[in-house]
Amino acid sequence: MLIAATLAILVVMILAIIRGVLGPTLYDRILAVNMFGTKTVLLISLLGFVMGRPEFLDIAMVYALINFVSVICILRYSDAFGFKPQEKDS
Amino acid sequence: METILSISSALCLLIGSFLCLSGGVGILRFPDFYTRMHAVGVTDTLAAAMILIGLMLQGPEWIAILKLIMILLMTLFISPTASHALAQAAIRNSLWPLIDTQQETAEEKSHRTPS
Amino acid sequence: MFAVVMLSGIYGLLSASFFVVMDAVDVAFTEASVGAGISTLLMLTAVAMTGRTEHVTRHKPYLAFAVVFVTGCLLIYGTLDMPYFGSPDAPSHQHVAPRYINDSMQETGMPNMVTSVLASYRGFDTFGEVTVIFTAGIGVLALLSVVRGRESDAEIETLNDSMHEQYLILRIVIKMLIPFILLYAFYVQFHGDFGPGGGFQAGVIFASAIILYVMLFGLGTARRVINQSFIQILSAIGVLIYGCVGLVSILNGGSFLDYSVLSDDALAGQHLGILLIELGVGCTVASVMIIIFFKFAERNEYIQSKNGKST
Amino acid sequence: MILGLYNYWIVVVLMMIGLYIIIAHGNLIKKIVGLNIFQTSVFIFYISIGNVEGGTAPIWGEGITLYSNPLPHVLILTAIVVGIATTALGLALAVRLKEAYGSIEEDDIQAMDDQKTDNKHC
Repeated sequence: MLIAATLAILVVMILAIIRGVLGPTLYDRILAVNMFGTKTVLLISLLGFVMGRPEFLDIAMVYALINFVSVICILRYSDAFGFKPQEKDS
Repeated sequence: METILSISSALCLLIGSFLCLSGGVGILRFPDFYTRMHAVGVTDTLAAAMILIGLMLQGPEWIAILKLIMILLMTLFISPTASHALAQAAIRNSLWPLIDTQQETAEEKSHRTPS
Repeated sequence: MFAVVMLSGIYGLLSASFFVVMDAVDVAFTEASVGAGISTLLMLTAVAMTGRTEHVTRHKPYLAFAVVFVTGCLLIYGTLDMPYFGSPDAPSHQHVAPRYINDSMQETGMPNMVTSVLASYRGFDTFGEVTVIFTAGIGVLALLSVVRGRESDAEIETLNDSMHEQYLILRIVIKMLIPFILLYAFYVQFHGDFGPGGGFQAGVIFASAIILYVMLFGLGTARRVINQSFIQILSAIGVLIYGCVGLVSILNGGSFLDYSVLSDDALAGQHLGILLIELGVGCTVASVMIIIFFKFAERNEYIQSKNGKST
Repeated sequence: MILGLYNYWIVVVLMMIGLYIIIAHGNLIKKIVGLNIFQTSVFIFYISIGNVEGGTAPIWGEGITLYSNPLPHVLILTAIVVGIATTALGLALAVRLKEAYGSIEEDDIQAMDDQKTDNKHC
């Protein structure tokens, strides 16, 4: 069951990457990054259990925090930058 | 007791992975940013909670369970806040949701004609 | 350009999960906090300052492609002699690694071999790395410092109020989170002997909590909370702590960075030495990251105000 | 089996992507991104060397006999933090170049420099 959940999360991560590459607006990309981050937290905690080393949970916790920090920072900078979605971003 | 625990944990993991997958399909298939965010924001929180609870039920020692609870609390805090901030930033920078204009005008017309 | 930065953020997350699969817990820890958080953030600031458009390259990339292709082929030819992936009898596992794996528990009393190798066996290396980080901090300080007048309290207050309305929910959540992040940074710092963690990771996590604060409460408020000159002194103090531990061990009759002589009991000495060194590393890394971020943000503000005046 | 070398090939591919970005793109920030990719490929190279089949994370535990090699982990751990510090320095230089030249494209900067030296000769 652990393995199945890990595989499911891997599939979702691939979907998130596709959205991040396609994403027409900046916000789609940020959304993809955010989702990718939460999925990584889950993936790492699952891997810790699969491998039988629960020390991995520390890393998952760092991820949960850092992901939030980076999402907030990206939003602040895109705000300060006056980004308009009509512009095509390169 | 052992079997009950493992079955319930497997069930939780199953629900969690299903929710994850549906969120993943949602982020890829929905037409505009806000619906995508809806798909991700809603499923993400519950999926994470389900998977973490599923792991907790398998937890080998109390310190691991404690850490899982911390992660769970953090996810419950962070995930909705991030979604909220994202939506707020998007709407402030005038990214408007995709509205089916044709249907709306048709409805308006149908409202107007009787009067 | 924003898309590039965003994708490189995803790349950082991805490579960190790769490190987890490869059993490199400590490395994954560092990559998680650095690659996903701080580097994305710095790139973003730099992109915001330098403009987000990019010229289309005019010259043909064929030459570059040819060079890269030939180099790649040569490198792949070179890998044919390498030991197979994961084989336990590869040369890299024969040299000093068995000693670290087998004896570090007796010699240093640390369950986490990475910490004991980092701080004790290879203490000289780490000293060098810390100095490099310190130097990079000084470099950024020299390049990006802005002379600025004192801003009045009223200005800060008005900015604060307007931000308070805009980011009410975020602010409340973050106010609750920041103490946990700081506490967690300390946990990582002092738990490095037993689990994944240590000074490098703790420093970055600590800095990211401060960065989060700056993001939502504005530079002016943050400058009042965190004294800049104190942070600059702290980064030097971190390196000094490291060097002084080495000197004290010389004075006690050992060699440089030999902690066994720090206390009567060799194991206790090792523990004390590694703890102090990790503390020094943590101080330097945290304060250098904070300095770098502050300087970037100040420069950004300065450029924006200059542009505002000229237009 | 020659396929047992696949980790090195992945590293080489990543490394070459990084190198290509550094050579072919004129934008300085993009060059730094390329440098980062190159750096990460080196990290992956070291870590995959340190991996032992059937081994586990190098944290001492009851009844575990086979660990991964801790030495590459130590080297890379410090390298990551040093890497971010140097990246910050590079970005700072790019920001200052933007202020001095008004552009971070290599060609534009080169053109401006050439113009300056030409003026001096005249």
